[in-house]
Amino acid sequence: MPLILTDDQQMIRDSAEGFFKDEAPVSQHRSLRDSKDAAGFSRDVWAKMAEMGFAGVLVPEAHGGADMGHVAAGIILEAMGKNLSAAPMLSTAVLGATALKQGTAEQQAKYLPLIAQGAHLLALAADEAARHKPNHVATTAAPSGNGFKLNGVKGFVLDGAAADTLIVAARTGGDVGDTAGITLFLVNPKSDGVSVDRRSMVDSRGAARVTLADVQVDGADVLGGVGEGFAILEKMLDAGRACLAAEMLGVSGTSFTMTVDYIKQREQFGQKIGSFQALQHRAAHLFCEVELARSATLKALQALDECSDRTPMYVSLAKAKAGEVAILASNEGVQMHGGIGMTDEYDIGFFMKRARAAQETFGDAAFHSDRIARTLGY
Amino acid sequence: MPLILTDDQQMIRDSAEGFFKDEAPVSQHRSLRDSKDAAGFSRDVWAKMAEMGFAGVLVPEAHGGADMGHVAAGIILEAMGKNLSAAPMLSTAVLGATALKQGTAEQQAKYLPLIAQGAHLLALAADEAARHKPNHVATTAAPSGNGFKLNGVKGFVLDGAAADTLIVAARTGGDVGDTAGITLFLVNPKSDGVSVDRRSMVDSRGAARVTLADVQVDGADVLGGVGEGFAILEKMLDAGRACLAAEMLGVSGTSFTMTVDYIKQREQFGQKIGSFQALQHRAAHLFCEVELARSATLKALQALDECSDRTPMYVSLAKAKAGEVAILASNEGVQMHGGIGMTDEYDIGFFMKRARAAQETFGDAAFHSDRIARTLGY
Amino acid sequence: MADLETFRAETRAWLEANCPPEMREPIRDDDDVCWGGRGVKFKNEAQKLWLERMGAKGWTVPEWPSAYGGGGLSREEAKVLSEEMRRIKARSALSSFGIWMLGPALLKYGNEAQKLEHLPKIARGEIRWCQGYSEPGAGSDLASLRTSAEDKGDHYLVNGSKVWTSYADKADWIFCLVRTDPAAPKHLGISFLLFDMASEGVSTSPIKLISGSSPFCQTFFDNVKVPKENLMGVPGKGWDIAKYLLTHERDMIGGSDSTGGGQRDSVSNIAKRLIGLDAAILADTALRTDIARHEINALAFGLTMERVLAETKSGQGTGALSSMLKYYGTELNKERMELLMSIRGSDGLVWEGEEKGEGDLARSWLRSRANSIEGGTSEVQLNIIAKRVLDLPGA
Amino acid sequence: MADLETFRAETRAWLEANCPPEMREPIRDDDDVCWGGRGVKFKNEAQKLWLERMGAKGWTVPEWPSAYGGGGLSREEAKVLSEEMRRIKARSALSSFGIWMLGPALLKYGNEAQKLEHLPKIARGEIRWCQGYSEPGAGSDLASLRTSAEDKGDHYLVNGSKVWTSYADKADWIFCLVRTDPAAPKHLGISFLLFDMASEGVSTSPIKLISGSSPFCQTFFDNVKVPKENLMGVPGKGWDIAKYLLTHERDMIGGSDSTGGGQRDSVSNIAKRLIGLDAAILADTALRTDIARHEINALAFGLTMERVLAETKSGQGTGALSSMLKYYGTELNKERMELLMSIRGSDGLVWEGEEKGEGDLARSWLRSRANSIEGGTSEVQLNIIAKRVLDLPGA
Repeated sequence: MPLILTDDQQMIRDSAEGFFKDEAPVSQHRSLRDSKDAAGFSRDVWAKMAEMGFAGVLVPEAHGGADMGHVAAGIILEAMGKNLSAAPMLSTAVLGATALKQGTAEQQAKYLPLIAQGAHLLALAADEAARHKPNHVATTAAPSGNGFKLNGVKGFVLDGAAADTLIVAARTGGDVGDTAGITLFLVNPKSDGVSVDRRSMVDSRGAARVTLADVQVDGADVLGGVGEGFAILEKMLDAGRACLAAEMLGVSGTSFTMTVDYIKQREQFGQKIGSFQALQHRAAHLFCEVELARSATLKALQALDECSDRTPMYVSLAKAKAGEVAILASNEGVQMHGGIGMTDEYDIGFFMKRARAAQETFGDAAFHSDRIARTLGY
Repeated sequence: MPLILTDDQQMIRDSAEGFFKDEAPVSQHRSLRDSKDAAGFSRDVWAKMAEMGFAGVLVPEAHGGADMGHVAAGIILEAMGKNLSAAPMLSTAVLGATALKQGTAEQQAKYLPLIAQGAHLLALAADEAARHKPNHVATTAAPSGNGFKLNGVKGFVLDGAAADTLIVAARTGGDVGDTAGITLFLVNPKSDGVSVDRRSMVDSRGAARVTLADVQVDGADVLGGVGEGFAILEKMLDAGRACLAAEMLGVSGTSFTMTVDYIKQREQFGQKIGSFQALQHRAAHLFCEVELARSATLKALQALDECSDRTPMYVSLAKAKAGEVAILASNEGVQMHGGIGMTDEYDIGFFMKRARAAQETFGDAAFHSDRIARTLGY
Repeated sequence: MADLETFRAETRAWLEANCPPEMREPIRDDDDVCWGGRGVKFKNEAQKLWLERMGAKGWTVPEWPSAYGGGGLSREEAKVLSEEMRRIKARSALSSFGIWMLGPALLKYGNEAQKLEHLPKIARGEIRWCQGYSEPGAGSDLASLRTSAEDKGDHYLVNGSKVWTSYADKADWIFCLVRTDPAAPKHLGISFLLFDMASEGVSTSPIKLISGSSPFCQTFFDNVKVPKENLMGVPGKGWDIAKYLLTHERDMIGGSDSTGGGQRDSVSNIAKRLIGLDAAILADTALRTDIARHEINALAFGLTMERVLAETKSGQGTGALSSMLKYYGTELNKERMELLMSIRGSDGLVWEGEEKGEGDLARSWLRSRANSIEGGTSEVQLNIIAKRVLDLPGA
Repeated sequence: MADLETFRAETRAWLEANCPPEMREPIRDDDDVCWGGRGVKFKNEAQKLWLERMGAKGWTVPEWPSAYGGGGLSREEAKVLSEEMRRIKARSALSSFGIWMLGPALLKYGNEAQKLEHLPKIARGEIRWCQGYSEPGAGSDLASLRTSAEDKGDHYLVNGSKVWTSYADKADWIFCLVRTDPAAPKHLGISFLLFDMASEGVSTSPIKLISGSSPFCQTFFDNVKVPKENLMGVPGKGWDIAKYLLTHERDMIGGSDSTGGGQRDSVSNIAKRLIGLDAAILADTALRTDIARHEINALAFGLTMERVLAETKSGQGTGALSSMLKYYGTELNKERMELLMSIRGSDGLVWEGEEKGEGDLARSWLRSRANSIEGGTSEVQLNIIAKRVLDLPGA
């Protein structure tokens, strides 16, 4: 597959960019932040995203989805990153749909159409360590009745407060750190013993701490095989990481554009600061870095669509590169804006906050460079 | 001790800088290179250095030395670095004297006065791996007669071809990688079974591969305790590393000065290239880096003089920082000189070559940052 | 030297007798720091007593002449006082821009009447000062300021506004750069004016930062009448005073405030605690490498501060190094905060929470991004090094 | 498409019949590469035969018109030829600046007589060309060139010198930028001249680099008479041709020559072999981190080359990206060489030795430092990106 968007994908890009610019621009992010919105996103926008087919981007047509693939999902996330649009796209449309496609026929029939309609939200409750480490699962699932009893704490559950169903990784065997013995469960957050505490995060997105105390789940709520959840979890995470890379690419893109526009008009010492060579070289270097992040991200999304063997490596490449570039782009953005870049009144700071949060989500550049090195055998 | 040169040390600096500028300037390095000099240095200059007290800088006065300490040794090496002066200063005056000061009274009386007189050259034959790893000693010393029989290969022996005595690290016990069981031997390179092959190096300095095939040494030629050589070896290496940091500081200093001078006079597009802000910022940043390397180096040399417990950490700090800065300074030097910086006719390339060789000697920045991290417990 | 030992003994005895025990506790909260001023709210009686006693001796400003409310101590005596205070862990009795910034400038540029009027009140913490330098839109190009002070015979009429005025909403007086001669070239025509923030026509409004609320304000001047004797130094030569003070500020930001000292826990210690070791090395090799590289630079930078100080003391100073310390120190501090954010992972992203300290890291990280902007941007420091230290030609 | 399959079958058959087995071996030494020219020394009969056969068919320059000695193939046919050659691992029959640089410029800017005169000789490898652009002291400011071509009625009289002329000592002809109008502004008044290196008054002297001997020369012109019909394009408009060719050169340096392709062993594979693993990870964590960071950038850069190519083909190209590829590619290659030097440790420092290949690494490392200087420095590329891609204002 040539490393380029198809005509269809270019159309999706154009419509996604138009949609988020109109329906969920940065000003909406600001008002969600200021109102301390409990969900962290607008349900109205999410309903429109479902109408556009975005919620069902990875749901098969048979289940009412648009089935546009990962490149399309990434295009949507990039447009969201450009506008800092908040929506349960990652948690539900990417992670949720990827998970449920591995479910039983019953599970698929129950959940996938709802996902595509934007009528049901999911959240992945996997991470326990503050630094992402997907095999670090201490939450236990002990046999109980015709199912299991769950106990544990999940510290960082994206969109956890708004979710209708939690996808919980718990241990039915093995020790903390093992990949074998991890099982995924579909848990209703309203069940006895589940408490979901909204956490206020730097990027004002929805996240929660989920505590599971003797939560009884049915055998039918196991997703995939018992003890075999890690493979599904990795699949979910890789889809999520590639889409996060795309979102960070959007964050980089707007940070960069805002900054270049700013230094073109801002004057100091009687000159446009964009005429100072040191800033020009830094901007030009940043331009190159954003281009590299773009290539790596597109490759990862294509690899997911092609079910390539090298998907994990390309996904880590994209997450590592796009993450570093988003941090660089937003940092350079604030620095080149000078004092006003530090004020809450100005938008550039939001991009820095989102870049950092996205960097820490599902593994930062250190995690992914380690994963790449291991993949390449060193 | 305040982190500053004493009045005496400032005088040593002034006289060393004058001496090497006059007696061993870069042009001498060039002619030694062009003549493919076997020793890689001028014996005439070395004799004068002995007269100046430089050869005996670390030799006690009782043995005819100047006993000026490590800060002074570093000052001399920095002046050598500035002029790319080649002399067996590091191998004999620093490593050799440090080693022999740990010797028996007989060994001290035999060697130390000769070192101070510039009449006897030593070389450390320790490294076996291409990447410095002092505990990686596979050369064996098996009991034989009233002494030992040595077998092994030392790949990178500085000033090995000119040495009158080799200080050989060999294993009398333990396994490769152990620190215990390493013993140091004073070996006459003319002994049966020793072959010394001069190697042509990128910086045109003297280095040799030393092969030991059933070399018989006397018990009296053991330096320090049998199996306890590693502590002396570390002492030698730390003195050597700090002095190499000082030499690299000199390399950085001249690279930087040459480059700043060059961009002040060179014109392009109708302007001095030193007026381009991107180059100004890089030069200003480099200035700061050189200052940091200077502070770290002085601290390491003082720590050696004070026999501080934290000497290894400060030495590694100096070697790591001064090494990185020398690479940066010489690279920036070549880049800012442009095409002529790439020509053999121009001197800046020599500094780049020496910076790289000094970086690889006795542990590069990766080695020393690892050592610092271990010292700090992580 | 005997005198100095006598002084030490007396000082020790005085401190023992006069420093309240509460003032020997470490500073824990913002309100443990006393800034004085007309509207001062002491946290407790001890804080008030401590300020009064130290102010009465002039030991809030030990080296200022006693005629101006200072302690009249020699440099050596002041050092002894500082050592003795450190010995009993005595807090500073007064924090004040008047002490740190205006005072030294007043001593150098002020006339006798101004010194007698202002310095004692600064020393006793009676008047709290703020600094009016930056203006909206000026940024690094400070000298392009537009706040005007029109000569009206017996007074100046001040119009304009200032930005980034720390604690303007709490200050009693302001020292302020104004343009008294609009016709003069940019750097000339600037004067240094002192006036009461209670004057009619002065108003302030707080600035919210990306890290949350801040001490910074925007300050507005609408036909503020300032007596002409409030001009400090020579009219039109205010830029010289500004430059003198900027160097002070740079030293503070680069050297101490933002990079802190040895008392802070090291990045590697925090990483060890939070990430743990694996076979004796940090259980994340990429972070380990980045942390080691950072700590190498932080150690070398700390040693450089030590060396520059020692060189300055001994007169060997290479000069003009405050730009280096400001540039490198603030860049290092930003890097430190980035590393801490990486180490803390998702926990570092918390903005608000029930437990004390939650959100602190994220806010400190965001706040640190201003280090390389305030007090002269990193770019300006590099320009200064290039021009003044390296003597590179102008563009 | 049926035609293309016929062409493929015919091509395959012809290659099988005509490509000598020796020419299907990998290139091992410099003299395995054939540069043609009057003074050509073929390594063996096979090399000579291969050039003659390919030259006769015009397949050394498959897409050039057959009237000028080319193959006259369509783009698709040329692609088939290249695929079929790769299939049997056939070597390129001819390496030539005439093919890569002058040819395209001649086709675009030359007149009919010039095309008929020069292109067939390039195609058959009869004339070897060199490029006379840079001058001593000009550096990045190429347009400041001073070599003059004075109009003497029927000829130009050329005086001056060129530097960095690759293989000038082996070339038969030179294409050369000269100043024909000394009064015109800098970028005007430059013309593009072709002349014989055997002309009276031409001499060359080799340039030794820090990495050792090099193909570069300095070239001197002392009253060289050049017929006026040897001027290519419009007098005074030579700079347009130069810019056109520089973009070509930039693509070559950034894209392929210096960063190489997939056939090179990766840095991490070399590190694994030389340093080894410890508990499944490279036994040097700091190097491991740096290598991983480099490989991430190298992979992302490779993908970017792939994407830019795909975009250009499909007409989606964002344009003007050759500066990016030049800049990033050469910086990456320098970093690669630095890492390899670290990995090799003291063995990498060897300059000369008895064994074949000793000294190669050190020389390649040193040679790589020129990548970011030649063909437009990194600084110039960043300037170009800032101006042409980002549209930032001039200073």
